[in-house]
Parts: sequence; structure tokens; C-alpha cells
Amino acid sequence: MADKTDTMLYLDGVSVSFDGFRALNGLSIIVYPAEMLAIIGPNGAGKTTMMDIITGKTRPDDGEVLFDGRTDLTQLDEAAIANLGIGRKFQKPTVFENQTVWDNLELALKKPRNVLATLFYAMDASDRARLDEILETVRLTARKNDLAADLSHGQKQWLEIGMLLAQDPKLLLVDEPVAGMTDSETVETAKLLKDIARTRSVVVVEHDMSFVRDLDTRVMCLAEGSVLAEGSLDQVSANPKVIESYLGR
Amino acid sequence: MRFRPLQLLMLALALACGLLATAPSRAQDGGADIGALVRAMGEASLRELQAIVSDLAATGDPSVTPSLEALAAGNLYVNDETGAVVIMQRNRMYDPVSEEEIAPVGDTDLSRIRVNNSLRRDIGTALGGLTLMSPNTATRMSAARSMLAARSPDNLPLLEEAIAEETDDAVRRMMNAARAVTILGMPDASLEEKRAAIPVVAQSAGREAATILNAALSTAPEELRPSIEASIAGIERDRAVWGAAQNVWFGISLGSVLLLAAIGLAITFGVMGVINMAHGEMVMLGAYTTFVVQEVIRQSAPGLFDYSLAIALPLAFLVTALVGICIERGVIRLLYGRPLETLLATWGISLILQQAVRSIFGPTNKMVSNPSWMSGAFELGGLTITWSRLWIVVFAIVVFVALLLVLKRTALGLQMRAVTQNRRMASAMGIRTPFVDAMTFGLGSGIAGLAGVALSQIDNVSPNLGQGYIIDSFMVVVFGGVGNLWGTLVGAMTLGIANKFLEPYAGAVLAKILILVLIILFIQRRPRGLFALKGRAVEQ
Amino acid sequence: MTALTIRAVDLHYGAAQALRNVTIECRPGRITAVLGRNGVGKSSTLRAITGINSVSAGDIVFDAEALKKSPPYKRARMGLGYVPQGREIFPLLTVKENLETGYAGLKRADRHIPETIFTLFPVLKSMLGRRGGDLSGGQQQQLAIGRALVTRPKVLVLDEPTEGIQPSIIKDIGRALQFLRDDMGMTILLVEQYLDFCREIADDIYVMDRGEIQHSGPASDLDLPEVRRHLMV
Amino acid sequence: MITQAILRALDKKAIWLVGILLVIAIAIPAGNLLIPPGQPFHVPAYIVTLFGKYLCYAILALALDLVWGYCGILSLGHGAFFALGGYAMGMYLMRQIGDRGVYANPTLPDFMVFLNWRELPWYWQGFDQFWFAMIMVVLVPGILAFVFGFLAFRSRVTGVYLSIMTQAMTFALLLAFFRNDMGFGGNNGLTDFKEILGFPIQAASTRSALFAATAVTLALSVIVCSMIVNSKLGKVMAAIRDAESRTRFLGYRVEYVKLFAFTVSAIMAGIAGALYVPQVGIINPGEFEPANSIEVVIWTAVGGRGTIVGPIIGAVLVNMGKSYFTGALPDLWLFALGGLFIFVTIFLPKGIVGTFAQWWRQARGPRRDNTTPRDTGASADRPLVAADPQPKPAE
Amino acid sequence: QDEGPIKVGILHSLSGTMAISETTLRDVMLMLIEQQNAKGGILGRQIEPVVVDTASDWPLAAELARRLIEVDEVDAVFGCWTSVCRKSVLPVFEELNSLLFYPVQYEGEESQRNVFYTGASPNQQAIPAVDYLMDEEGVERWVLAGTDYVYPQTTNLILEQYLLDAGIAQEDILINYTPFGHSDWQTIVSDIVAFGSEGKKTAVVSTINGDANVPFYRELANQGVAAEDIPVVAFSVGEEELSGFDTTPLVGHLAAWNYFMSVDTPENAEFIEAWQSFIGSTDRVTNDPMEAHYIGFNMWVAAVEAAGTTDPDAVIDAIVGVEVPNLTGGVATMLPNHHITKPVLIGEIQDDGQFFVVWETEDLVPGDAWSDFLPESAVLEADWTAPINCGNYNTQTQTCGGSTVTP
Ligand SMILES: Nc1ncnc2c1ncn2[C@@H]1O[C@H](COP(=O)(O)OP(=O)(O)OP(=O)(O)O)[C@@H](O)[C@H]1O
Ligand SMILES: Nc1ncnc2c1ncn2[C@@H]1O[C@H](COP(=O)(O)OP(=O)(O)OP(=O)(O)O)[C@@H](O)[C@H]1O
Ligand SMILES: NC(N)=O
Ligand SMILES: [Mg+2]
Ligand SMILES: [Mg+2]
Repeated sequence: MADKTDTMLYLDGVSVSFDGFRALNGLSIIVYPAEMLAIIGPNGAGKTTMMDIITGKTRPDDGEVLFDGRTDLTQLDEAAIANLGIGRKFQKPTVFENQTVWDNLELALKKPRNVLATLFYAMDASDRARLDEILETVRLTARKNDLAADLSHGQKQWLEIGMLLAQDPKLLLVDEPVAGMTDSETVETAKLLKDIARTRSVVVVEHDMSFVRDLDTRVMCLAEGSVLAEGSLDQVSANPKVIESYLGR
Repeated sequence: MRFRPLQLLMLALALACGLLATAPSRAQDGGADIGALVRAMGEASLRELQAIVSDLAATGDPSVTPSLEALAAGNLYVNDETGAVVIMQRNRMYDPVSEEEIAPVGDTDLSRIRVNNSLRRDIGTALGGLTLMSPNTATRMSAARSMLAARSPDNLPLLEEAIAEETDDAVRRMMNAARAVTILGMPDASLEEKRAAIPVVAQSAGREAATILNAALSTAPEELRPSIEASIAGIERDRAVWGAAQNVWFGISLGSVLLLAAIGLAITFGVMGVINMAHGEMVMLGAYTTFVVQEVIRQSAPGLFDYSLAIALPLAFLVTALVGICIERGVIRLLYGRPLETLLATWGISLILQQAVRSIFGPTNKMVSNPSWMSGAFELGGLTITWSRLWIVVFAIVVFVALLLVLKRTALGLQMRAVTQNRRMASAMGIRTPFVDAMTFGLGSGIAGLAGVALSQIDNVSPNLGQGYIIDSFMVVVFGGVGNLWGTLVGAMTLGIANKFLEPYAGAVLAKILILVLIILFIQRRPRGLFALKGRAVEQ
Repeated sequence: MTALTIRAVDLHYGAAQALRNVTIECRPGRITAVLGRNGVGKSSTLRAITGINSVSAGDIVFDAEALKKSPPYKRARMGLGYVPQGREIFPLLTVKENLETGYAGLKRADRHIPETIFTLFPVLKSMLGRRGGDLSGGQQQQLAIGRALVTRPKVLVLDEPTEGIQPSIIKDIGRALQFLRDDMGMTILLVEQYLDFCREIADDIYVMDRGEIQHSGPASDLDLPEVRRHLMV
Repeated sequence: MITQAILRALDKKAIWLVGILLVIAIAIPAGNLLIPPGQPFHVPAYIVTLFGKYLCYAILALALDLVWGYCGILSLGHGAFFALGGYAMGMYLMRQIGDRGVYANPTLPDFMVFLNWRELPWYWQGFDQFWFAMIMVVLVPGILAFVFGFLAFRSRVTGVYLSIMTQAMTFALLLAFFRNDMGFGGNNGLTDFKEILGFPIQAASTRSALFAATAVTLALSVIVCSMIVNSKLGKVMAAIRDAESRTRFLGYRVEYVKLFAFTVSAIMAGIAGALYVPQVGIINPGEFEPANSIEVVIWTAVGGRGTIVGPIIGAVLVNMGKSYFTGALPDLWLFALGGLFIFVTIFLPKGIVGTFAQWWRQARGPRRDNTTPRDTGASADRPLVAADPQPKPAE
Repeated sequence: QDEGPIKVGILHSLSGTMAISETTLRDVMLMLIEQQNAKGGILGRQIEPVVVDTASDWPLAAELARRLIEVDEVDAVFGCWTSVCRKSVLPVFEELNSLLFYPVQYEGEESQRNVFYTGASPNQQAIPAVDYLMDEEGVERWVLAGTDYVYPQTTNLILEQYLLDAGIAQEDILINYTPFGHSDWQTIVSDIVAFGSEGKKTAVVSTINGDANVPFYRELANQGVAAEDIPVVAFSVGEEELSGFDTTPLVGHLAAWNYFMSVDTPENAEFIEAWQSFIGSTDRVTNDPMEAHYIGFNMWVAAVEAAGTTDPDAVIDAIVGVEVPNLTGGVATMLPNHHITKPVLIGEIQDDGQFFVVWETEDLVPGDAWSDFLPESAVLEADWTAPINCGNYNTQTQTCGGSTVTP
């Protein structure tokens, strides 16, 4: 495949199967620095599984997964991968339900993660300002002292996006960010992500076509564990195979 | 009270017979009056009894058999007033010599004539000679066995006579063994006879064969040595194989006990997620139910005793299931969604149940007996398999299969699993969650009760019964993988067999410690047990 | 005549009030949609209907019977089907077993899985033996809808059923809901953020904001500016 | 940085608690030694020993709460660390006996003499030195916890699997210490102590000093725990408790955090055991009994887990109850105790402290409760398929 | 001060693992106190029992002992079963100078001024039993099977030395230990059978503790180990343990004690009668530790009467030499070493769960605090009378070891 150097994320020939079911089948993807990639594809195509592999949750049976053109992610565990600068928003919102919105963000905030550093960590004014800013962005300022468990589904989605921002990663993996959001929120989210993608690499998975259109970026359609089509949204959505298996008539 | 009119006479007799005994006599009318001897037993001390027994044996008269058998079995009684000696069996009296039934004479006090070990041994030997020709196969068998143990050259003619008459194969084999063993030990037996005896001994003298052959080796003539040595080597080989087989069997049987103890927990803990510290007490309640059933049977229908377990099983299930349902409705119900609290509450329940049983039944052991089909053992090749263990293995498997079917094949089983995975959603699907919860806990408890019936057959029935099994049970369930019934089965068997293979080398204490350490290390390899569930489903 | 009426319902989470005086009427054989921004109380309303959350005031009347405090399983047995937000699949049960949980309230003769479910969601048929928790998000959503249909509900309540589902299947779901309404006479209550979808299939709409119903009317009202305002950030 | 962390630890509640403990540390011994018997404020020796014991249990419960209440690691084997600390202290006290043992053997403890031991085993060397013994009080439980934790947390053994493994650990130690061959006095354990640091162990003044030392140690433990849980590390621990794998995806090394908490907690438990032994006069393998460790869990739950005061109150109250009832109702006290556990679980789900705190907060107005975990199920329950994250609706 | 009742502490486990054995001892103490009160009490004062539950928790036992003495101000305590219980309360009795009567057979190697050992020491149980088997049954091979704790370990150590001295070869002695509450005896019983089938007459000496005995005997019965072939003599199995199962297959196995319920004496008949009517059941049995409490209590009563006070020092002085009848037709004397004289009885198990006495010592055997078969303790002697007044007096150096010096 193409040159690995200068890539932010490099997947080549990645396969994985579960009890004989091949969820990923020779998947190859490249994401460059400061680039956004939107991934679409039928339910069960392997999009979430791909993210699981990048973040160390699942080990591939086969294939190469490189970060920053050199770090082999298959050899690292979740924490190490996260510390390289890969952040993830899960498809099903997962936040720390028994902690406040503020604490959720504080935990995510980019700071040394080791035991002693966290034991003696004291938040300073700039950290506080950063969190306030994020709270504004995700519109949860009013609820910063509430437990995350008390948020509605959509609010949890926003909180998770906020946590992703607080982590300040080099590569963002965003799994279905606008599920359960209103149309106007969807538009906001697209803007936010585009903004981020100016300096970071972002991989977004979504089924909401209008959102993908708003992202206005390279689109890739996965199906049955490998790439079905790639290009601009118009190119991809004109592809009969994509229409057949994904968009429907 | 201590005055014994017959004492002098007996002493004289004893001396006389002691003399007689040195020259074996098979005279039918050997002087002493059997009736008088038997009657003398009524007042005799242990030492005197010993003399009387050898006198009776020396008569060679088969009519002494009933009284000697009764004496050994503890069925010989003396009438405190008249001094008459009688046999008592199932509340009926017989004359010890004529074996005729005697009408009970009013309600006079009978006291049992007591025997001790060495006396019983003497009686056994004496009866051996007398009963070798008995019409009863079992009697002949035990006679042959005691001949084998006695190894006395004096018995040889008797044995040969008996072998010639014997019709039963097994008994003949035993007699042949006894004969061969005797010959092998005789310095004056011919070489040919000895040579022929070696394989007979090797094959049928049981565990002692190697010892007997080893003993023979030291005195055997040069020509016989290779053949004896070969036989010994063969026996050792067999023993090693059977030794391993025996460990496997012991392991399986220990495994079944663990399985039984753990399987109810596999429901209440494995399926429902209740850290059920009262599980052991459910087992205990099952055992106490067995006790009560046996007690009632003993009082009112002794004839049904062999069915006591069959009656106890459903009752124990019902009783413990009911208690389980009460616990679920009363306490556990309020704790769904916070499984760890169940540890605290069920610990409290366990204290209360233990103390309640202690208050009702007392703190001491309760008597639970084995029905006849649960007692004793049989030989299978080189293995001694006890019936109680065999039935427990069978029972454990039956319970396991039944439970598996309930969980996997019935609507209730599906609902149980659904409810414990997501109670709210199950309810929204129309599943009556309170009912299913109660049934699930009841089922787990009921099965613990069934285990109690089985365990009452091999262990103490005391308020502490459950405490002895609770740690092992949790260990089995966790080792096998929580929520997986097959895991519980394989876990129990693995731990049982591993334990039994370690025990001969390390001793029981170290074996147990080693098993615990191995479990801890094993869990490092498989953090979710032997049969861990994998995949996304688990992580949610 | 209504199949399901929620009348003046209040609902509290501890001290916080999530629903205020909410009234919704679902007419038989129609699709009623509830719309609103995140956290306005849509899911809370549905959970009040299914009995998962208990209301602090007001009535819920189903099939002319007041539900009072009856537990969720009684409501389900009366014919209320529920597709929750977040799927709530039984993770360790297989797809088949997940579907079979719907048998609980059915007569023995009805205990089979309607073929329509597999025509609607063919992927389920090919994955009957897979554990529910192993499915992808969208597959789980399809399973959740299928599972509710197994109970043969009279009223079907769906909480954002299109979330995480690929466009072609969203279209199928829309068609299916219309089929259920038109051919089976089912009453459907739908919470949805996806306006185009609502516009296409809903008959009546309710718009919520901060725990209150702000607007109700026919689906065509969706394009009214005041409705739009409630849906904006 | 460190002072800042300590200052943060001393929030209002902690200051009060530490203050009360320090007052107790002075007042009770003074009441025992200075006020003559018969005077109204005289504290009988019996009470001093008894409360000394309770405070040791309180340290143990606090140690458990650090891992369980705050980090979601339900240890059913904390008694093992307590006992190991106790044994280390017991070995020192044994060596202090010197030739005053019944066989007057200057080096060998009595039980070794009559079981025909010829010389002191290597692992008994050095225990005649107080400083060495004190290092062992910290090191032995600490190293065991570190090794056990390192293996278990690295392999991601969690939830009940971990709990049952800790139980297996203490059970194995129980069996091992029962063996006379281990050289720790078999089931009789270590006893017949005479002196500690040259002071006669039964003297009232020694007792009072031990009591004061225990109270001060408890105060220090409160400060340490409070410092940990009020720091960001405390939030990470809570995050691990509630969603372990999510914490990993944020880049935290869950295994190290757990290992830190577990080891610190084991050391606290070991120190508690070391203070306990001279006060009760015996250490025997019974302390390794799994039931003892479960009781610690229960004290913590009764008092209120996930709070600092809770385990202390729980340990003292439950043990006071046990002391009282075993004498007052010898035949019925298990009913009372069992009933208490059930009552607390059902009616005081957050334990005594948690529930009162909630009432207090509610009485003062509807503010959010964010000190105690809402879902008491926490992450230790995660493998239990029953874990149902939402509060149960009324049915 | 001499007003009101005299208080007596009863310190037994009524819950936990030891409740099974100890509850009976609490009951028998209550009975004895009731009887004494019916006779007018002591020194004209009634006796009031103070019962506590040590819950099989030994630090708790120490705490409760302290409470009995300090708070309830009892004048004597009857209690404990296990050695570890005794060891844990011992410092308390020493510190507060009170009296403990300990009723259970134990490993010896102890004599404390405040404690009276009314159970057997090894020379009053184990050694006579081994003598019996050697002499009467001609046993040549020995299995010493015990629970892995101090009492069996010490007893077996003593027995092993004794057997070796008697000319038994080392390979004819098999020592085996099992954990507390061991319930799977298959391997061990089959090992015993194998060990016993090598031609020499074999016996098992069992120091298996309490709970583990029922499964052990059941396994023996099921594997068909008959007493005629391999007799088992036990030191911890009494009538109470046997009441848990059907003893028919075990007839002939032995136990060595200082008392059996079946002993036919008027005192015993009276005792049994009183016990069964006190407890309200004719099914309840009596056993050796109960007799020990009976003796201990009567000795204490006699000593208090003799001293004219319950003051511990006076009682300790008065009690040495006190003689009271035991239940087997003899007399128990309190020795200067605070142990007592006892007959040794060997009984065979009968099918009714009782023992049939097959042998007994001609004379009473004085309890030996320090075994003569352990090298270090052979030179020690306990004597709590003047001038020695020492629990561990070294007869060679003629000094009193340790700190247990004259007060
Ligand atoms: N542990 C597993 N065991 C079996 N099958 C699995 C497992 N994990 C994933 N799968 C299967 O792998 C396929 C890919 O799943 P994945 O979650 O990656 O899909 P997706 O593209 O994210 O779909 P969606 O859009 O619905 O979220 C699915 O068919 C799923 O059922
Ligand atoms: N279990 C709960 N405890 C406390 N508050 C809750 C709980 N569930 C929801 N809430 C609060 O109640 C309000 C309504 O929530 P609800 O889930 O009904 O919103 P929603 O309209 O469904 O939003 P979304 O579109 O995000 O799903 C929200 O503010 C939420 O924070
Ligand atoms: N003293 C005993 N038997 O422990
Ligand atoms: Mg996905
Ligand atoms: Mg919602």
C-alpha cells in the first residue's frame, strides 16, 4: 500500500473474526494529519470493530495498524494507545455515571496520568478556564454539578464529546456522534468537528447523511469488513453497490 | 453380685479345652455339654467368654453356630432373672442351641452379652471352620475369608474338603486363595504345590498378595524365586494402574460432592448474581429435612427406612425452595440493582438460620443413617467403590442434567436469564419479574436442599454443615466461570481430581493449600474462569 | 376514542421534576410522534407509559383502563410493546432467545416469531444463534424493534428507533410502521429526532420543551415556525 | 505540592474526625491512669483494652473502605494482611520473652521447644529488634498485596473473581499457618507475651500507651485516606470503580492505580494488626478465617462505604454490639446481629453514615449528592450479569 | 462484700464451629450450679451463673474473660474447649488473678497457677491406649492420624517417641494430618487399608478433631474397615460425636477416655438421670468433658468451703489435695501441678452409640503437666505448693523457669 510515513493512522489488511464470523476482512485505511475521514456503511459492516482495533480493545488476527507512521498499535494496550493521543467517543455513550459532569471532564483533561501525578494534582486557573470553555461548547454549563447519570441520552452524547475535547488528542475517533440529536444540534456538531479537523485527524462514523454532507470531507463506505467505496459523498452515494447495500431506494 | 457359681467349673473347662485344642479334634460328641457352655456365657466376663468360645469351637458341632453368630452380632441376651441365654432378633426370641422360637416370658429384663474385638476375632476364626460348609453362600464366603486371614495349616484338610463340595465360583476362588496362601506359608509343602499356588495367590489374595509373596520369597527355594518375583512385579504394575484409577474415582466422587454443593449456588450466584452467603445453610436445611424424615420413619414406619432418602429428596427440595422463596420475597427482592448488598443481607440470614437450627434441633450432631443400598462397597477390578459415593456421583449428574434442561429448554429458564440480565426490560417484555425472581431463587435453594440430602449421607448433620462447603462452592463456581453451568461441572471435577492426585504426595493439608494457590494462578491466565464468556456481550 | 391517553402527568426524579402536566392522546390506528430537544422529557414520558418510572400525578389510560400503578409486565401483557432508547438487548441471550422473551404474555398458540420480523430485518434471521450483546449497534436496534413486535402489541411505543440504523433500513422501518398502522390497525407512539422521518410517517405530533407539551397538532404542523423554534438549540 | 495535598485532605469532616480521635487518644488513657477507680470519670482498664481493639478494627475497616468503597475492589481477604501484620508483631513479642518462657530457652519460643525444633528458623531472625519487626509489619502485608495485586490487576482479574481469589488467598494462609511445620505456633498461634519495648505488656500504663498509639494511628490513617480520596487520584479510583474499561480508554493505568490503593490499604491493615496483637495478647490463624474478612466488609457496609467516617463507626458499633450481646443474650445474639445486617441493608442502603448524610442534605435543601456512590453496585459487580445500573422502579 | 450470690463465669462457645461440643458444657455447668444451689449453695450463699458466648472467636474469648472477671466480678470461670481458647484467656486470668477450670483433654506442656486442668493430659489417655493395643491386640504397625493442629501434633510426637522406645520400627509408623473439618476421607482410609494389609497387625490412633470424625467413621464403615482387622482408637470421639450416625458398622472400634456414659456406678446413674431430666430428653448422652466439669466444679466448691472464702489465692492454696468422687467409682484428687488423678478407660463402640469398657487402669493415673517423652520437658515439674510454687520447675537446675515465678 501507500507510503506509511506522514500518515496519522495507517491500517493495512486488517482482519478479525469472532467465532468464525469475519467482522473485518482485509481492511485498509489511511488518515493523514489534520484530515477528516467520514465512514459510512451498513449496520454490522465493522466500523465499531475497526475502532476497537485502533484503540486496543480488540486484537486483530492479521494486518498492520500504525499510528503516526511508526507506532504499532497492536502491541499496545488501551491506556498506552490513549496516551499516544488517540481519543474515542463510543457509539453507546459511556461516561462516569457516579461523578459530576465537571469531574468527568476533569478526568479527561490532558494531564499526566500516572499515580503520583494524579495524587498530587491541583487544578489551576487555566485548567478551570479550559473546562468552562468546553462546558459552554457542549452546552452543559448549567449541569456541571449534576451527576452524569442524571443526564438524558443526548446530553450524555454531548458530555462524551466534551471529554474527547478535554483529552486534546491527535486523532479523534468519533462513533455516531449525532445519534439522538436534533437537526440543529447535528449542524452544530458538524461545525465543531470541522473546526477540530483543521489541526487534528478525525475519523467519524455516522449514518446521518445530512450530517455527513455537512462535514464535506472524504467519505469511505465499509461493507462486510472491507472498503466498498471511497471518494466524495456524491461519488460514494452514487455508487450502485452503496445504494444497494446501504442507502436503499 | 459378682459371685459366679460357674466360675470354677469354667476355669476347669477352659484348661481342659486348652489341652484339647492342641490336638485338633472333630469329635461330634466332645464331652462338654453345649447347652451348659452357652448358658455359662450369660454371666461370663470377657476373658471367660473367650474360653467358652474356644470350647464351643472345639466341639466341632455345627449346632454351636447360631449362638456364636448371635454373640458376635450382639444378638445374644441373658435373662437377668433366670440366667437363661437367648437369641433376640427383630423382637423375637430363639433358643440359642435348638434355634426354636421361644415365647416371651412376661416382661423380664434381658441384657445383652457384650463382646469385644478380640472375642469377635476368635468367633470369626471359630465360625470359619464351622461354617465352611454352610448352605448360605455369604456365610461360606466370609468363612473362606477368615481362613484366608488365618493361614493356618490346620485348616487345609477342611478347606480341601470344602473346595471339592463348593458350587459357587466366587466362593471357590476365595477358598482356593486361602488354600494357596496357606500352602505357600507351609515349610513342608512340596515344590510343585507351591509353584501351583503362586499364581493363585497373585490373582486372588487381594491387597495382601504382594506381602504374602514377599514373605514367601525369603523362605522359598531357589527354583521358585523367579516365578515369585515375576508375580510380585506383576502385582506392583497392576497396583500402579489401579492406584491411578482409584485416584480418578476418588477425584470424581469428591468432584460430585463439590458439584452438588456448588450447583445451587450456580443459580443463585451464577445466574442471579446474588452473593448468597446463606447457600450453605440451605444445604444444611436439606440435611436436617433428611434427619426429620428418618426420625419420623424410625418412629412410625421402620420398614420404610430404605426409602427414607426417596422421601426426603422431594421434601428437602420443597422445604428449602420455600425458605428460599421467603428469603427472596422478604429480603433479596429489595436489593436488586445492588448485588453487593446481598452479601451483607444473606450473611445476616445465614447467621439467623444457623442459630435457628441450633435453637430448634440443638447444637449437636443429628443422627442420619445410610439406607442399606447406600452402605458398604463393592470391588471393581482393583477398585473398592463405596455405594454411597457411587450414588452421590449418579445423583450429582442427574441433578446437573435436570438443571441444564430447565435453564436451556424451558420458558422459565429463558425468563430467568432474561430477568437477571435486564430486569426492567424483561418486565417491559411482559415477564412477571417478581414471580420469576422468586422461582429462580427458590430453584437454587431447592437444589441446595437436594445437595443437603446427599451430604447428610457422608458428613455431619450439624448447624455448621453449610459453613464447611460455602468457600469450596464459591471457589468452584468462580473457577468454572460465573454464569456457566458447564463451567461449574468441569470446575468441580477438575478440583476434585486434582486434589485427589495431589493428596497422596502432599498430604491432605498441603494438597488443599496447593489447590488454592493453583486456582489463584489459574485465574491470572483466565480472569473469568475456565469457561469464560467472551466478546462484547460480556463487557456491557 | 383513544387507544392510549396520558393525562396531566407529572414525573419527578428525586426532587427534580422532569414532566409537568403532560397530556398526550394516541388515537387508534395512527402514528403519533413526540418531538423535542435533548433532555426535554421525551423518554421520561415513554417510561411513564410503560410503567418503568412511576408518575407523581396524572393518569395513564390504556384501552379504556386506568393503569394506575400496575407494573410494566402487566402493561406489556395488556398489549403495550416497547422499544427503548439505547436498545436494552439482553446481552447474553442469543438473538433467538431475545425474541422469545416476548412469548411471556402470549397464548401458547401464538408462541412463534412472526415472519414479518425477518422480512423487515433479514440480518436477524442470519444471526439467530449469535449473542445479542455481540451484535453491532444498528443490529441491536433492529433486534429491539423485532423483539417488541413478537409480543403482538396493540400499541407500540418506540423511543428513537432510527438511532444508529443505516438509511436503507430506516426507510424499511418507516414502511413497516405504516404497514402496521394501515394493515394491522396498530396504534403507534413514536419519539423521534429525525424530522424527515416523522414528516413522512407521522399523523399527529406533540412537541415538548422543558418537561411540558408546547404544541400539538397534525404532522403538517412540523413546518410551523413556532414548532421549529422549540426544536432549535 | 505535598503540603497542598495534605491541606486538601483536611476538609471540615476530616479535621473534626482527627480532632476527636486525638482527644480520645489523650482522654481515655488519662481517665484510666489519673482518675482513681470509683471516681465518676474513671475509665476501667477493661474499657481501654476493649476500645483499643475496636480502634484496630476501625483502621482495618478504613483500609478496606479505601479499596472497596473508593476503588471498587471488594477484598474478602483483608483479614490476611491484618493477621500478617499481627504475626510480625507477635514474633517480636515472642522474641522479647527471651528465657522467661516455660522451658527457659533463650532463643526458641516455647512451642518450638516442645515440638523439638533445634534452632530458630531463618525467617525468625531479626525479629528480636523492634525496628526490624516494624519494618516487617509494613513490608510483609505490603509485599504480599503488591505481588498478589500485581498479578491479579495486570491480568485484569476483577469483580467477584478477584473477591473470591482474595478469599482463596486468606484461606490458603489459614491452612498454612495452622500447620505446626510452618513455625508460627500452629493453631495456638503466638501468645504468652511479656514485654513490649521493655514495658510489661499487662501494665495499665502500657495498655494506655497502646491505646493512644492506636487512636493516633487511626487519625493518621484518616488523613492518608482523606488525602487520597480527595485528590484527583480519588476521582480516578471512583472512575475505575464505576467504569473500569472507560478509564483505560482515557489513558489511565488502571492496574497501577489499583495496585497503589491495594498496597496502601494492605499496609494499613498490617499496622492495625500489629497494634491489635499486644492489646489482645494473642495472634492465631483464626484471624485468617475468611469469615473474619467478610465481617470487615460488613462493618464497612454497616457504617457506610465510600465515606471516611462510615467504616470507623461501623467497626466500633458492630463490635460493641457483638461484645454486648455475646454476654447479654448468649443464645439469641446471632438473631440480633443477623437481623441488624438485614435491617441495615434494607433500610439504610448507604450505611449509617451515608443515610444520615443524605437525610441531612435533604433537610437542608435539595442539593446533589456527589460524595457517596449512587449505585452501590459499582464495578466490582460488573461480572454479575444482574448488575442493573438504574435504581429499581417501584413494582 | 460477702453479701449476695457468688458468681461463676461460664465461658463456652455457643455459636460458631465449637458450639457443637461446648454448648453441652454450658448446660452441664448450669445443672451443677442449680444442684448446688438446691443444696444450699456455698458458704450459705447462692451461686449465680454468668453465661457468655465466645462464638469460637479467641480474641473475643479473652475479651469476655476480662469482662467476666472485671465487670461481672465472677469468682471462678469454667470454660474453653480448644487449647487456643485457653491460651488466649490465660494471660487475663494471670493478670487479674482469677480461676479457670479447663475440662478438655489437651496436649499438656503447661501448668499455670490460675488454671485447673480437669481434662486428661497425654499420659492419662494416649499412652495407656497405645499400651492396650500393643499388649492386648498385639498391634505392630501404627497409623497416627490427626487433625493438623497442636494437640494432635504434640500427642503424636509423644506417641511416636513412645513407640520407637518400645521397639517399633520407624517404617511401621505412618503419621497423617488433615485440615480441620476435613470431610473427604477416601484417600486416607484407603491408605490406611493399604498400610494395614501388609501382614502386620495394624491399628489407627486417631486424634482427629470433632467435626471431621463423622465423615471419617462413615468412610471407614463404607470401605469395610472392621475393628477386628484394623482397630481405630480415638481420643476425641465420645458419646456426643457418635450420636451423629449409625454405629453398627463400627462396632469394636475404640476410644480412650477417663469416663464413659456406660460405666455402671451409682454416681454415674444419678448423674445421667439428673442430666437427662435437666435437659429434658432421655436421648441426650453424657461424655468425658462433662465429667471433668463435674469434678472441677465439686473441687472448687470443696476448696471454697475449706478456705471459707472465694478469694482466689485462698482457693488456689486450698484446692491442692482436694478429693472428690469421680463418676466412675473412684476419687479425683487435685494435684500440686493443677492436674487431677483419673482412671483411664478403653471402650469399644457399640451399635447403640455407647462404649463398652474393655480395659481400665488398675490405679488412678496422675495427670502429668510435662511429658516425660519430650526431651526438653522431661526435666520439668509443676508444683504450685510451697516451697516450689512454680509451673515449670527445672529439676536439674532446680530453678523455676520463665516469669511464672512465685507471686
Ligand atoms: N464478539 C463478537 N462475537 C460475534 N460477532 C461479533 C462480535 N463483535 C462484533 N461482531 C459482529 O461483527 C460485525 C461488525 O460489528 P460492528 O459493531 O463493528 O459493526 P458496525 O459497523 O459498527 O455497525 P453499526 O453501524 O450497526 O454500529 C457485526 O455483524 C457483529 O454482529
Ligand atoms: N434516572 C434519572 N435520574 C435523574 N434525572 C434524570 C434521569 N433520567 C433523566 N433525567 C433527567 O430528566 C430530564 C428528561 O430526560 P429524558 O431522558 O426524558 O430526556 P429526552 O427528552 O428523552 O432526551 P434525549 O433526546 O436526550 O433522549 C433530563 O433533564 C434528564 O437529565
Ligand atoms: N485441647 C484440645 N483438644 O484442643
Ligand atoms: Mg457501530
Ligand atoms: Mg430520550
